[in-house]
Amino acid sequence: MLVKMIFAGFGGQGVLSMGLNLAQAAMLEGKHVTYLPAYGAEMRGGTANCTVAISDEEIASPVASAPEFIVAMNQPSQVGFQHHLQSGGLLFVNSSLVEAKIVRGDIELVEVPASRIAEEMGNPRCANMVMLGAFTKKTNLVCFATLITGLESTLQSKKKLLEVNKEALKTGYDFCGAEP
Amino acid sequence: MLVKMIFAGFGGQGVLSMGLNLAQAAMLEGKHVTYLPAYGAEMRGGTANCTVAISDEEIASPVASAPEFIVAMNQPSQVGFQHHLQSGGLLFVNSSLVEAKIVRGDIELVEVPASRIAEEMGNPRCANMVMLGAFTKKTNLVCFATLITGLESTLQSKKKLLEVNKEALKTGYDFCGAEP
Amino acid sequence: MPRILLSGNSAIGEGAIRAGCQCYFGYPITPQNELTEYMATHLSRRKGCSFIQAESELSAINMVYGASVAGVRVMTSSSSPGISLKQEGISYLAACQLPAVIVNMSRGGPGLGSISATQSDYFQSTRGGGHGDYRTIVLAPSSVQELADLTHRAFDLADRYLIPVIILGDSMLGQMMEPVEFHHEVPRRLPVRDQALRGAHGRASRFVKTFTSKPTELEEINWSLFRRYRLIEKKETTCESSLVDDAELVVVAFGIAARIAKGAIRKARSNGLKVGLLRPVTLWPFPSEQVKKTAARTKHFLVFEMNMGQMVEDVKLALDGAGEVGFYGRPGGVIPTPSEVFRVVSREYYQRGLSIER
Amino acid sequence: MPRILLSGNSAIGEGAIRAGCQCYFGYPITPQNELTEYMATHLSRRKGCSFIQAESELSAINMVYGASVAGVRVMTSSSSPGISLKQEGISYLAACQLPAVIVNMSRGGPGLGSISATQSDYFQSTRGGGHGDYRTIVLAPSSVQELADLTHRAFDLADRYLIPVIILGDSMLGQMMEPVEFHHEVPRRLPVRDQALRGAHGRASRFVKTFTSKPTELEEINWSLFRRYRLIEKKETTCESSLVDDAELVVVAFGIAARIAKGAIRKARSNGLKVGLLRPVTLWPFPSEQVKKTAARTKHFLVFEMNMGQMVEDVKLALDGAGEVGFYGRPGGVIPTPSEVFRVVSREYYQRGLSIER
Amino acid sequence: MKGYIEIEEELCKGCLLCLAFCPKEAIAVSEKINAGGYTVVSFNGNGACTGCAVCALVCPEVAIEVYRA
Amino acid sequence: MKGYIEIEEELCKGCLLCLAFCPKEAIAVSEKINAGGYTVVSFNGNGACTGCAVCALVCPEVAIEVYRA
Amino acid sequence: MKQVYRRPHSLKKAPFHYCPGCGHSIAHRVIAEVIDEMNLQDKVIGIPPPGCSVFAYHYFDVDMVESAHGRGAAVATGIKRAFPQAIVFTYQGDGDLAAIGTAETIHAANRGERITAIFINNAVYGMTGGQMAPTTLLSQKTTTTPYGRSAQLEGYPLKISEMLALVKGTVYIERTAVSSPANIMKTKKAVRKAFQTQIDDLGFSLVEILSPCPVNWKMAPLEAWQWIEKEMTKEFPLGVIKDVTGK
Amino acid sequence: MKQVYRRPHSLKKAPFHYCPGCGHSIAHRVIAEVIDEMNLQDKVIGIPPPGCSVFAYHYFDVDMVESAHGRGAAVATGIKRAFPQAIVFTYQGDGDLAAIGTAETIHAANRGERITAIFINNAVYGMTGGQMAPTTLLSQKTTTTPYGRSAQLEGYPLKISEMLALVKGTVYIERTAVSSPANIMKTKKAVRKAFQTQIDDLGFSLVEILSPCPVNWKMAPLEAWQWIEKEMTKEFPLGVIKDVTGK
Ligand SMILES: Cc1ncc(C[n+]2csc(CCOP(=O)(O)OP(=O)(O)O)c2C)c(N)n1
Ligand SMILES: Cc1ncc(C[n+]2csc(CCOP(=O)(O)OP(=O)(O)O)c2C)c(N)n1
Ligand code: SF4
Ligand code: SF4
Ligand code: SF4
Ligand code: SF4
Ligand code: SF4
Ligand code: SF4
Ligand SMILES: [Mg+2]
Ligand SMILES: [Mg+2]
Repeated sequence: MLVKMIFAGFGGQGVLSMGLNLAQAAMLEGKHVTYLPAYGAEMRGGTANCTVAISDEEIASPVASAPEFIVAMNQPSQVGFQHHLQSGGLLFVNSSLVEAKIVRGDIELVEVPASRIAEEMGNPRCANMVMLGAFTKKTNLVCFATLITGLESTLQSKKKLLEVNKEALKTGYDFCGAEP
Repeated sequence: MLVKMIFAGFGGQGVLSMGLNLAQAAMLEGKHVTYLPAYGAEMRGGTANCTVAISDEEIASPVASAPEFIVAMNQPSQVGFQHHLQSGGLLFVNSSLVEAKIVRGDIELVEVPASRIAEEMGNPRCANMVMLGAFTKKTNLVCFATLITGLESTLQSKKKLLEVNKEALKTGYDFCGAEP
Repeated sequence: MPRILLSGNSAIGEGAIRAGCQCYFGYPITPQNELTEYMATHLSRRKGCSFIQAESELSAINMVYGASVAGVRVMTSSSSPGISLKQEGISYLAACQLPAVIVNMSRGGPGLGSISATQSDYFQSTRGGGHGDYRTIVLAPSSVQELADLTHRAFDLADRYLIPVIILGDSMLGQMMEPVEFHHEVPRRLPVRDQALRGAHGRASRFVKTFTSKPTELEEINWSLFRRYRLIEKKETTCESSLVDDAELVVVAFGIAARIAKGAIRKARSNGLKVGLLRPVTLWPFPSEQVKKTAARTKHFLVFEMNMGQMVEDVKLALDGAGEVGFYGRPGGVIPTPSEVFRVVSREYYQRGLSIER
Repeated sequence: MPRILLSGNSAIGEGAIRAGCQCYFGYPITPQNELTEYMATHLSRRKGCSFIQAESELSAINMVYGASVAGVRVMTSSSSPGISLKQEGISYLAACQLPAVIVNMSRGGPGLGSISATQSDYFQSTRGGGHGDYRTIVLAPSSVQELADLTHRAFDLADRYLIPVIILGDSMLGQMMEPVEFHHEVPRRLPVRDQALRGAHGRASRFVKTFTSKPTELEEINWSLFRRYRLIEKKETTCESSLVDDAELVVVAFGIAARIAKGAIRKARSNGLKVGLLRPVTLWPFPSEQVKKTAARTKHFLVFEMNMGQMVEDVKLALDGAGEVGFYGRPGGVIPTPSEVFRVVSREYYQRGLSIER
Repeated sequence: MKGYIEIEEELCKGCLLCLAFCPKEAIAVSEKINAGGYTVVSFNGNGACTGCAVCALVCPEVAIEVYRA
Repeated sequence: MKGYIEIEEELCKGCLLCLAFCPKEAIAVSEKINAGGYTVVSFNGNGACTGCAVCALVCPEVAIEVYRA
Repeated sequence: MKQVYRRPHSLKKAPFHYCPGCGHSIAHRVIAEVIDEMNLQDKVIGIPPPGCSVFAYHYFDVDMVESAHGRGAAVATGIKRAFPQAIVFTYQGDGDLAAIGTAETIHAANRGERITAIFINNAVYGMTGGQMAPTTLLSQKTTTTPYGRSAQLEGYPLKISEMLALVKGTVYIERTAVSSPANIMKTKKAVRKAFQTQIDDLGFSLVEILSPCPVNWKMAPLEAWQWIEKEMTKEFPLGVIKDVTGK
Repeated sequence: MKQVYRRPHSLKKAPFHYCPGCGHSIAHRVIAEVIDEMNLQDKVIGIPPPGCSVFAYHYFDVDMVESAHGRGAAVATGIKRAFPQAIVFTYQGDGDLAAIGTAETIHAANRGERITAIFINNAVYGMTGGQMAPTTLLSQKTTTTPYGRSAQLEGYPLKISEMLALVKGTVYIERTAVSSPANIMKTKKAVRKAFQTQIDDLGFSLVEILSPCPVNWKMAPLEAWQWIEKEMTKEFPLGVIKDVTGK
C-alpha cells in the first residue's frame, strides 16, 4: 500500500522536520519511503512544505498530486492544499492558527490545537511535534515507539531538546487518543 | 581546366602577395579562383605559403595536394614542397637563394634569380614581383595586362610602390621571355 | 553500515568521499547546493583533501583539470546553466584524457529557467556540449541509493578509461531523501593515478596537452579516443529492463522519469496491458543493442522524457526503422504523475491495437 | 557592385555591415581574427555603431544579449573553444527569444586542438551545446559568396523568428579568398526591433526574463518556442541538391566538405558512376524531408564529414531505416582531397553493386 | 497631533525596524498575524507622532505612509 | 684573449641584440643565412672579448656560450 | 494633513518576496525614489542578475532585463552601446559582481562604460542559501564555511570597490550601508550621484551597499543592522572611495 | 678557459619558435636558470595557457600542462591543492591573465594560493596576430585598434599587478622588464624571489615582465627594447609593487 502525505506551514513552524521524522520512522520499520522538501524560489521565509510517501513496494514518484493526508499548520496551507486531498483523505489542521473551512464533503477534518498545546507546555516551538504525535496516533502509519527511537538517534547530542520533543509528541499522541 | 599552384618562401618574402595578385588577375579575367594562405602555428616569422587554384568551373577544394606549379622562394620550400608537385609540373625556384636540387625526373625546373634581379633594380623587396612576372610569362595563366590592372587597383593610393612593382613584374616577365 | 535517510545530493557527497575523492571544486547553484555544502563540511578539513568554493563554474572545472593532472580523484558539481559554462573545460578534460566526475543536478531551461526537475540536458551530456569530437560517459541514476552507487562507479570508470564521467541527475533526485546504504569504507590511502604530473622526480619530464599544428597528430588523438569509446560501448553499457519479456509495448525512460514510468506500468499491468520498461543507466554509451534486441519481440515503443524529446533520437537511431516510436514529454520542470503517464501509455496501447490480458 | 577578392572572414564582416549590423562584440581567436579586425576597421567608427573587443567570449555573448535586448542587429564571432564558452549565453538568447548572429569559424578539437578546418561542432550547433530544450538556426555556407549571402540571411532570420542564428564555417572558409559580390547597400537607417527595451517612454514598462518559480510557466515557454521551431522547419529548411535525379548513390555533405565531395562526384560521374549530392544549407532545421524523398529513388547514401560522424545521425533519423547509410570522416583538421573522397565513393559504389554507365 | 502614519498590514513582515527607530515610541507590536504569517506592528496613535517619517525610511516593505500637519 | 664565445648559428635569428650590447664590439653581422632564413651574426675573435657574457644574457635564442680565462 | 511619505512611482505595488528585514527591499525603494526624483522612469533600463533580487523586475516599474549570473556589466555594456540614451543600471549581489562577474565588472569599469552598478554586499550568497561570498568576513560561518572562513583556505574578504577605484574608467565609487536612517539617506545621495555621473557621460559609477541578510546571518533584523555597523564596516569602511566627477 | 655561460639544464635543446627578438625566449631562459639554481627541476609543474608561449612545454624540461585560455590560475590551484609539494607556476600573457583570466587570477591571488604567476606583458595579443591587450597603451595601434587605442571607446591600460597588490593573499609582486642586460638580471632575481615565496608557503607571488613583441609592434628588436624603456615603463613603472614576505 502506497500512502502519501503533505506537511505544510510557515517557514519557521518546523513542517520539514515533521516529515523527516516520520520518514525516518518509516525507514526504521523497513518500509519504502521518500521525503521531498518543496523548493520555493530559492528564498527563505514564507511558506514551506514537504511530501512523504510510505509504501511496501518501490515508490514511483515522490510527488503527491493527490495525497491521503495533509497537515496544514497555517491558514494559507489549508486553503492551498485542501483541494489536492484524495477523496476520503484526512486534513489535519493546527486549529490554534487555522480557522478550518472545509469546502469539500468527501474529506475528513482533524483539528489539533497544536500551537496552543505547545504554548501551554511552555514550548511554543514544539507545535510541530504535537501535531506529529496526533498525526501518528490517527494515521497509525508508524509505531509511536519507532518515532521516539528515530528522534533519539537524530537528537542524540541534544538531550534537552530531545526531552522536550518527546514530551510534545506524547502530548499530541494522547490528545488524539483522548478523543472519542 | 583546373590548375593549382603553391607559392612558398620566408615570412618576409612576399609570397602571399604573389598569390594574391595572381588570384586577382584570374578573377578579373572571369575565371573561378580560390586563394588559400597557409596558417602556421599562429606565429609570425618562419616560412609562409599560399595556394591558388584557377579554373573554368567551380573549384572543389582550395587545397593543392598535387599542384601543377610550385614557386619556391627559399631553400626549405624547395625541399619541402618538391615532392608534392604533379608529374609534369613546373618548379620555379628563386635561384639567387635556392640551390636547385631536383630529386625527381618527372618535373621541370625554372630557375629565376629573382632576388638578384630585384637587387640589381635597387628594390630587393621586389623579388616576389620579379618571380611573379616570370611565372606569368611561363605559365600563361593570366594576361600580363590583367596582372597590371589588378595591381593598379590594389595599389591605387601608393603610386610609388605601384611603379616599382610594375617594373619588377615586367623585368621578370621579360627575363623568362628572353630565354629560348 | 545501517541504512540512513539521505538526500540525493548528500548521497553523492558521501559516495564520492568513500570512493576516495580527494578534491572537490564547486560553485553554488540550486538545486545542488547541499552537495557543495556536504563537501564543505566533510571534505574541507579531511587530511590530504581539498574543498574550494570557486569563484565560478569555469574556475571550478579548471581546478578539476589541475587536480586530475596531478593524479587525484576529483569531482565538481553544478546544475544546467553552470554546466553550460563548464563545456570548454569538459572538452579539454576529454581531449587530454583526464578522469573527472562531473555532477549535473539539472533544472529547467533554457536560460535561467526554473529550479524544478527536467531532463533537458540529455543532448548536452551525450553529444558533447563542448566543441570537438568527444564523448563523456553519462550515468543516469533514478534513486538515492543508485546515486550513491553510481557515484562510486563514476570514479572507477573515469580512472579506468581516462575520461570525464557525468552523473546526470535532476533537482528532484538531489532534494529527495530515501534510505541509502553505502557499500564501501573511506579508503585509507588515497589513490594516485599513473601518468600524473607531480614533478619529474626520478623520470623524464613530461607534458599534457592537446594543441598541435599538425592536423594528422590531432586526427590520431581523435581516433585513439574513439577506439577507447568503442571499448567503453562494448564493456560498460548498462540498461535496466523490467517486464520486457512479454511486453507488447516497451516504454523507454531514464532517471526520475523511469521511476514515474514504473508506477504507470504497474498500473497498466494491473489493467492487463502488457507494458515493459527499458531504463538506460548509461546514457552514453546508449544501450542501442538492448533496444534493438527488444525490437525482435515487439515493434512498439514509447519514449517518455521530462523534456521536448532528446533521448528519443537515440532510441530511433538504435531501432533504425525497426520499431514504431512514440514520444511523450513534459519540459520546463513539470513533474508528470504515474497516472498521467499511465493514461498516455494506455492510449498508445489501445491506438496501436495491442492485446489485453484478461 | 563589382566582384572583389575577399576572404571568408572579411565577407562575413562586409555582409553583416550591409545587413545593418550595428554592434559587434568579439574576442580574438584563430581562425576568425580577420573578421574581428574587419569590424574594428569598418564598424568601430561608424555612426550609431559599436565595436568592442571584449575581455572574453563570455563577456562578448552577454554584450550581444544586451544589444539585442535594446533592439539592434548584433553579431559575435569566435571559433570552437570560444563558442563552448558562449553556450550559457546562447541558451539565454534562445530562452528570451532574442535575435543574434553568432559565427563559428570552427577548428580542430576537442581541447585546444588545432587551428585547421574541421566540422566537429555539428552536434554542439544543432543540438544546443547549452542547457535546456532549445534550437538555434544553423547555416552552413560552402563558399565565400555564400558566406556573404548567408550572413545577410542570418540577420533576417534572426529578426523574423526571434532566434539566435549560428553561421557554422571553418578555418578554411574563413581564410580562403574568392571573388564575391554583394547584393545589398549599407542601409541608411539602422533597424530597431519592436519589443526592444529602450526605456518605458510612452508605454508601460516591461521586462525580459526566463526565470520562474512556476514550472508550468516555463513549460509554456518551451512549447511556444517549439511551435516557432516547427514553423521554421516548415519555412526555412534549405538544401542544395545536385545530380540527384538519376543518382544511385547519394553523398550527403555540408560546408567545405560538400565542395570537396562535389569534386569527387565530378570525377565519379566522368567514370560513369551515378553519384549525386545533397548539401544541407540549414543544418538546423535539417532537410529531413529532402533526404527522405531521395530515398524513394535510391537507398544508397554516403555521408561525408570532416569529423567522427555527427550529421550522419540526422541522415539516419531522416531515413528511419529507409536507406543504407555509409560514413566517411576525417577529424582533427585533416582536409581530404576530392580524389580521396572519390576513392571512397567508388569503393562504396562497387561494394554496393550499383550500376555503371558506359 | 502633529503627524500620523498608516501601516499597510498585509505588507508588514514584522521586522520591527520601525518600532526600533521611531523616536516617539508611536509604534507597537500588535496581536495580529497577517496572511503571510507575520505578526504585524500597529500605530498607537497616542498623539506623540511628529510625522518625522523615520519609520517609513527604515521600513523594508514600504508598508508605511506618513502624514504631517 | 680573455674570453671568447661560441654562437650556434642555426639557433641565431639575427636579432642583433648581442651585437648592440657587446661592450667590446666583438660581434658582427655575417654574410651567412641559416636554414631558417636568418642572417646570422658571428664572433669576430679580435681578442677584445672579455667573456663578460652580456651577449649571452641578451640573446633570446640561447645561441651563445661564453668562455673566460 | 499632507502626505510626507508614500511609495515611489517607480516601484510597482507588489509585496516584496524578500525575507523580513532584508536590505534588498530598502535598496530597491531608495533607487526608485531617486528615479522618481530625477525623472528617469522612462529612460531607465535595469539589470538584475540571479540573486535574491532576480525578481526585481516585478518591483521596479521601469524596463528591465534578467542577465546571466555575473554578466550584468556585459549586458549593460551591450545595451548602452546599442542605445546610449538609456540610463542603465545593474543591480548585483556580491557573489554576482565580485565572484563570477569579476572580469566583466572590472573590464566594463576599465572601459569607462557609462553605466551604474548598484552592488549589494551582504557578505553571503543569499539566494542559494547562505554560502560564502567573496565579501564574507574572516571567521564568519556560512553553509560552505561551516567552520568559519579561514584566510588560509578560503582567502580574504575581497574589496572589489577599492580595486575598481584603481581602474581609470571609474569616476565615482562610494560605499554606503542600509543599517541606520542616516546611512539609508547617504545611500540615496550616493545612488543619485551615481546616476548623475552617468547622465553627465563621465564614466563608470558604482555604489556598494552593505546590506543585511538577517536570515542567513541568523540574526534579527535590528541585530543585523548592528552587525553591519560594528563588524562589516571594519572590513568595508563607508564613504566615498573615488570621486573624479569634478575633474 | 672555463665556460661561464651555457644553456640551463631545465631548458631542452630545442630551437624556439618565437620571432626574432621576442621577449618570451629570454623569460624562458631566465626561469630555467632559476629552476636550475634553486634545484627545482624535479618539483616544478609549469602551466602555459594559449598565447605565443603555448608550446613552452617543448622548451622547459619540467612537467608541464597546457591550460585553457585564461584559466592558468585555476589549473595551478587544482594542482597545488591536490599535490602541495609541487612548485607550480603559470606562464601567462597579458591577454590571458588580464583579460579572459581576470577572475581566476584575482581569486586565486585572494585565496593566497601558493603558486607563482609569470605574467608576460607585451601590450598585445601576440599569438592571434597583434590585437589589443588590456595592457595596450593609449594611442597604440593594434589590429583591433587600427586607429589607436582610445580611452573613450577601449578604456585604459589595465594595471592588474597594482590591483592584485590590494588583495591580501598576494605576498610578492614585482614588475620587471626584458629590455636591457640590467633589467634581465633584475627579472631573474624577481623570479627567484617569487619561487622562494612559494617554497616558504607564504602565498601568491607574481612577476610581471614587460616583454618585447617586435613583430606586432612593427619594430626592430633593439627598438622594441627602447620602446619598453621609454614608453611602456611610463605606464607600467618597474619595481617591487608589493613585498610582505618579511612579515
Ligand atoms: C551560472 C550560474 N551559476 C550559479 C547560479 C546560482 N546562483 C543564483 S544567484 C547566486 C548568487 C547569489 O549571491 P549574491 O550575488 O551575493 O546575491 P544575493 O542573493 O546575496 O543578493 C548563485 C550562485 C546561477 N543562477 N547561474
Ligand atoms: C577560449 C579561447 N579564446 C581565445 C583563444 C585564442 N587565443 C589564443 S592565445 C590568445 C591571447 C594571446 O595573447 P597573450 O595572452 O597576451 O599572449 P601572447 O601571445 O601575447 O604572449 C588568444 C585570444 C583561445 N585559444 N581560447
Ligand atoms: S513618523 Fe516618526 S514619530 Fe511618527 S511613527 Fe513614524 S517614526 Fe514615529
Ligand atoms: S518596518 Fe515595516 S515591515 Fe518592519 S515591522 Fe515596521 S511596518 Fe512592518
Ligand atoms: S662575452 Fe662580452 S665581450 Fe665577449 S662577445 Fe659577449 S658581450 Fe662581447
Ligand atoms: S642575440 Fe642571439 S639570436 Fe640575436 S643576433 Fe645575437 S646570437 Fe643571434
Ligand atoms: S536570503 Fe538574505 S538577502 Fe536574500 S531575501 Fe532573505 S534576507 Fe534578503
Ligand atoms: S608575435 Fe610577439 S610575442 Fe609572439 S613570438 Fe612573435 S615577437 Fe614574440
Ligand atoms: Mg550576496
Ligand atoms: Mg600578450
